Amino acid sequence: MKAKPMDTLTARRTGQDRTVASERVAQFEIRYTQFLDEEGRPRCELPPFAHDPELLVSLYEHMVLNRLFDRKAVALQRTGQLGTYPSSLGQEATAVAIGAAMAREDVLLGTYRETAAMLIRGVEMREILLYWGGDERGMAYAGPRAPKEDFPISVPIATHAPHAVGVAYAFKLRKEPRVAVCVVGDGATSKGDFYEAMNGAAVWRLPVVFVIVNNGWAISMPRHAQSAAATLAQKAIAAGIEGEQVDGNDTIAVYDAMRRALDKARAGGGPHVIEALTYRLSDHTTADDARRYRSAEDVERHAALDPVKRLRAHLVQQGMWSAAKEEALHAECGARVEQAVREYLATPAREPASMFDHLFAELPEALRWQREELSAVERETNDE
Amino acid sequence: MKAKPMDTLTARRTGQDRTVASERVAQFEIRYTQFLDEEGRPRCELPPFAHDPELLVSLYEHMVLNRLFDRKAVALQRTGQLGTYPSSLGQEATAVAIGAAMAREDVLLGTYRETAAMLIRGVEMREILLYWGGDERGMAYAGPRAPKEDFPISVPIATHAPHAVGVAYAFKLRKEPRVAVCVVGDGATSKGDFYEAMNGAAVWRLPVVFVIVNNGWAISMPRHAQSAAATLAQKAIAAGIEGEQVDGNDTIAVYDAMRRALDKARAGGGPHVIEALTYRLSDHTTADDARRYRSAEDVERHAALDPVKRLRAHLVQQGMWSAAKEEALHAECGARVEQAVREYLATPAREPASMFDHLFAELPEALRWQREELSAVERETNDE
Amino acid sequence: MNDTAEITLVEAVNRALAHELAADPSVVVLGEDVGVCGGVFRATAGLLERFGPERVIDTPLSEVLIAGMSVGLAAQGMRPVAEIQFMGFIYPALDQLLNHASRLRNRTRGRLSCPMVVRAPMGAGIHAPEHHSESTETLFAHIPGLRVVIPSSPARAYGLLLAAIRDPDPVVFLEPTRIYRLVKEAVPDTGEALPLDVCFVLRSGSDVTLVSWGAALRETLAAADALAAEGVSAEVIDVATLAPLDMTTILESVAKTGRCVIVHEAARHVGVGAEIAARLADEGLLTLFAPVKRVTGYDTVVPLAKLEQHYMPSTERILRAARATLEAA
Amino acid sequence: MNDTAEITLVEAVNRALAHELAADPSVVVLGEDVGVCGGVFRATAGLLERFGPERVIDTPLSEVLIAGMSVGLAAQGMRPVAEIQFMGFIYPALDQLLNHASRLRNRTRGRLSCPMVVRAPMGAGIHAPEHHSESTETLFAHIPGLRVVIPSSPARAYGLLLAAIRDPDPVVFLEPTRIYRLVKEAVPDTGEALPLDVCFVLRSGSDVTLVSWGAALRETLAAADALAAEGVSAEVIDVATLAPLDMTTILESVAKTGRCVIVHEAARHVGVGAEIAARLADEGLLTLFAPVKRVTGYDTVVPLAKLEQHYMPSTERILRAARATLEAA
Ligand SMILES: Cc1ncc(C[n+]2csc(CCOP(=O)(O)OP(=O)(O)O)c2C)c(N)n1
Ligand SMILES: Cc1ncc(C[n+]2csc(CCOP(=O)(O)OP(=O)(O)O)c2C)c(N)n1
Ligand SMILES: [Mg+2]
Ligand SMILES: [Mg+2]
Repeated sequence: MKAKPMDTLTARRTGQDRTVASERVAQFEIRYTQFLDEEGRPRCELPPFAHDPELLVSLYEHMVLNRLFDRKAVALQRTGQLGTYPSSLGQEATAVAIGAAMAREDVLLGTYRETAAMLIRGVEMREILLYWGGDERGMAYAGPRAPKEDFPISVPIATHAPHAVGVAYAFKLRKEPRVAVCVVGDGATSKGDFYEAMNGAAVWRLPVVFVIVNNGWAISMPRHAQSAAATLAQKAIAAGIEGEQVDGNDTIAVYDAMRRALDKARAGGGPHVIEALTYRLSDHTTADDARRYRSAEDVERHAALDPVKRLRAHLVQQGMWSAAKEEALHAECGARVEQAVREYLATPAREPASMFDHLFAELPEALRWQREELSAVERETNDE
Repeated sequence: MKAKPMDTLTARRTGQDRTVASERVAQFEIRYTQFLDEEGRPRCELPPFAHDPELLVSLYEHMVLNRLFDRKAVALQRTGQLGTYPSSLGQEATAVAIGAAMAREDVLLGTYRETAAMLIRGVEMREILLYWGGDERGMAYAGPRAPKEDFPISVPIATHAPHAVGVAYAFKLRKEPRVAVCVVGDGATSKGDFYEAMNGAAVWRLPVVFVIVNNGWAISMPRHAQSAAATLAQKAIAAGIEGEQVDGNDTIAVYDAMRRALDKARAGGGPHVIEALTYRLSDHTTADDARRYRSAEDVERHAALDPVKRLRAHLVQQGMWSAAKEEALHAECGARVEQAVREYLATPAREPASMFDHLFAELPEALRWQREELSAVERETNDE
Repeated sequence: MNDTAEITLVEAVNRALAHELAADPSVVVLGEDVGVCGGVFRATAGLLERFGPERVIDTPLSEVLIAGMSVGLAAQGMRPVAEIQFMGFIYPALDQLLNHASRLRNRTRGRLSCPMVVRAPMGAGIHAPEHHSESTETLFAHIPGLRVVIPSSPARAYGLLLAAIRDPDPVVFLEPTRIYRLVKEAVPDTGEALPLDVCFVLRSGSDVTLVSWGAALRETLAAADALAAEGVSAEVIDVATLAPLDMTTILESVAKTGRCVIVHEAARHVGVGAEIAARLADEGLLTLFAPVKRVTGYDTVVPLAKLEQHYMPSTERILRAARATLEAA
Repeated sequence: MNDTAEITLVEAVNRALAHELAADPSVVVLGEDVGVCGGVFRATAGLLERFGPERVIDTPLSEVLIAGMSVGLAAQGMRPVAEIQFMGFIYPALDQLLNHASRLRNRTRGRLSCPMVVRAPMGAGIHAPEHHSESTETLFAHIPGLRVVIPSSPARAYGLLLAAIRDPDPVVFLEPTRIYRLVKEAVPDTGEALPLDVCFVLRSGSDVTLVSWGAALRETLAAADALAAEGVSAEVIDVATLAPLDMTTILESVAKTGRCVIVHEAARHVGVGAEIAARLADEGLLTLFAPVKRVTGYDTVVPLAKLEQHYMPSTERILRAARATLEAA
């Protein structure tokens, strides 16, 4: 008996002819969908919803609102009135379509760049400003139209993906026709959390729609360096889920994919993965300087694919929009943003001791002295 | 401007006709390879290495050795001479082919069930017994043929997968033609660690061969409940890696796939995923009772596919093997196992204070008193 | 199960789980091998049969998923009780516990909450394989917003687990494997919870206070017995809830005895024993007659089976420490 | 970089990295955005240009991978220096640090070892978003086999990071963001490491010992100044290496002063301060004139920017505590 076959074997060639011995056991494909070309012209018959001017105009209005809000938030940060802020410039089509396609009773679990989706779902601009201004009350969603069950912004990348599985499990257990929509970035797809969540959602055939907002960058990491996978949609295959790509700057394509995925999930068809191809035109956040790692040409090339411009062009072509309407919209949105900023800036400060208020349902006996000490220190400091 | 499009929109249908707007952007397939049928008969032309009696017989011998060792280890556990032990009964083809196909200078990173691969690579039976007997020295790999750079058994599932990426990165950086072979179970494929590792290996095109030993079970979880993916090989697609399935009870098929993958990795072709389909005929470990969760019929059906029997049948058909050789082999292996057991049982106990020996390269000043206290307590206790 | 027959700690865990599953439809149990198999320690045996696979959920081998989906379930008003198969495999779940479970209520100002329990077997002493002998309660006790509970008897396992499941906030519930089957006692299925956030005085005494939790209480109580034989009266406190910590009981005891020995199996450096000693060095300083001693696992990796006994606090070591505090006076 | 010009702490980190990359071909730097971007805090700026993308590695967004591949690299004799972008994102890496990095040498009886460094920015005070203000050094300090180091000045950042990279065992190196750019000093690129495992006495005094580390040393030193103005002489100790802990220096100081205040930004419950106080309650008890005080972050989630200042130990709180120890005498 030989001690180590490996030594003797290393040099030998292996067989090359596998045709007889092997058979195909599984096959997959990823498709990419776009309805509007870069000039806003339909590339084919549009889905029925796209013939509804009220819907299309509403989507457009929210995109513009988000853009103005976003611009204002960056300005507030630059003038020291807001903390670090992540702009979603250029990604409005995807965020708005996600938010608009969802039903009110669905639950959104997103990142820090889904402002537009949050606004459509009823989170207030004032609250979003509060959050980025460094105040936890921003995630309380206290407004009249608030999506009370939506998850707060998830900063630790991809960690909210498994939450979506739990939320959807609860829906399924209670036989509620609701869907958990989990939005992650391209960078997030490299995290095990995202993968474990997809796998779990598929095992139990849960109503989860995973949307990968592929904006080309994870801070300074370009998409191609994040994964050798040709598409991010194919990550779904690992979990046995259907995945697809859409043009994330084509509001109609994203909305269409969302509706199909939501309908499927609501009908018990299980999870779905949508990769929306868009581009982060802004810096990663106001704390970032993207010129360090990408060229102006790259940004310009993508700026030409601006989703707001594209949908506007389409609306104008269809006779659904006009310069007058555009002007009125800007005025209205601008006023709403200004009003929100005023409310934000006028929000009374919180008592420092309130940092203990929601640690537990009731502050345990053992911790009360800490709250008291904090208050005492405050009093002393204020007295001085 | 509408407040909540989602309310008005929920009821509307989305478009169904996607043919025009969508195009295929990626396509994948998974193939399954088997050379020997259940009776050990070639299903097709065998790869060249399979015509080498020396190699085939050596593979067979190691399979038998492992089986005898395994049986003995379980017996030792049952008689209180060994701790919990994970048998690899029924998985010998895969483990032996993995170990045999690797070059000496490659690095193995495996789980607790790759005993056969470890033995071929030069880990001593005595050491493996020491480890399962509760003695860290079992992972010291101190024998003359020891694969000094191989990783120790990894108990926390899938956590060694990222190690393989680091090992392979070092190989690539130093331009060494070596491969890291990472072996995981079917259960392990559900862990984010495995996925992050595959993704990283592919991004840097590293020489890593991932082998998924799909033995049908992760303790009580049957394969189908672990993932909705039709194959585990397709997990590779998520990372942009090629994945394939082989009959894990067909020693020739596993060896062939390993050699192809190793050659490719060594030549700079990057990582590869092999799913070997086999079956855990034993309990999960000696601490488990598999009758709680699977039927005797299921086990029997798979016992009929026994890889040892299959390769023996093939060798006999090819005139490479005989009853006399079989008898001699059993005698030799039995003797070697007995010898190892004697060495194991005769291994002198370690000083308790040695638990501090390899915590750091040198025990920090701050911890010395703890080692002294331990020794003092020992002395006192022994004195009493 | 016979209600008056004596049962083990792991059976008491099972009884508490069954009780809450029956009593509260929002309770679900999830984890690896908890369903069909009934748990590798049988803690969930019979639950699948009684409550069905939708509420007794066998999960893929994914600790991040287990912890993360529990957060999602809890936010939806469910009461997930997740099992992590061994404490050595809980670390992938720590991110979810720290960044989400413990904070969900705070970061949404009470809009969402996270009434989940993560159960895990802990500790050495059962000759288990590598990574199966962890006592890393410090990692969880340090996280604001989490409760950490360790039972030391069947009755406390039952009562505290009920309390943990009913608690409106996340609880890490650690079960010492060494005492899973070591003692039996009658644990009537009354559905009565024990209070969280308080220590239990297991034995009162006047000369020295022995503070411990979990399996180490066995050796601690044995030491108290040995001290009694020497004429020394030891008070024994089971901390039970490690965070938040009931120092009142411990300070009161030490005010009486003037001496304290803290015993835990976890590594010594920044173990929870350090917190107790630190509180004594502050609020209790004037009552101390003698240095506060800690008898703990050493600051090295828990050894495999052959040496694990030498790692864990033994009765002898506890006695040494207790005698040192008595001599100091 | 001009060798004699004064530099910030983050520049000192950069200088140490560059020094070791140049001096030792086995050193590699890896992490998210460390290459082309030069690190979100610019700690790795210019390294890619100098040492190339093979040794200054931009990784996918995968903390488990970053930690795990560092273990693999280290086992192969490389010296990986991994950056985790913020301490709030280090938790997925904890499993690798606890179950592998800290144990690889022990579990192979020295056959393999793990000379890796994990760097991460830590702490509050820079008005950063959620999860960007963590001080959870306890989680790492409690793990046997890990070293935990926190620098408090540019020179110590340089010297300690060199030592960490050269150390044959794993080191968690935490950099307080609040002082990344707050002070400058000349840090000549001598390649001389500072010793690990020892405290640094930053200021000697005779009335009270103030023990701290990282950014909190700023307020601690300010408190020492204020005390000096009141005629109280405070000794200030920078712990620097939190595990293993140099208690000798602290015990000697307290033997002299009889009073001790421990200051850290981390939450109080089972913070590393507890370990120091516990050691004083044992070995130092007889030298104590006054209760050992801890001034720490509170046991709640670090608040967002608006309230973070109220969470962190302030000079006022340190003074309150110090005065309390002085009054007790
Ligand atoms: C687990 C974790 N690691 C690192 C970070 C730091 N970080 C914040 S955003 C970001 C990039 C995220 O990229 P992507 O997922 O593509 O989302 P995008 O910012 O492009 O919307 C990183 C690395 C984090 N928040 N969480
Ligand atoms: C991270 C982790 N979780 C749980 C366990 C407990 N455990 C040990 S083996 C096992 C099943 C592993 O299944 P698989 O990967 O298929 O390997 P097999 O045992 O079948 O060889 C589990 C859950 C573990 N060791 N590590
Ligand atoms: Mg992105
Ligand atoms: Mg398996």
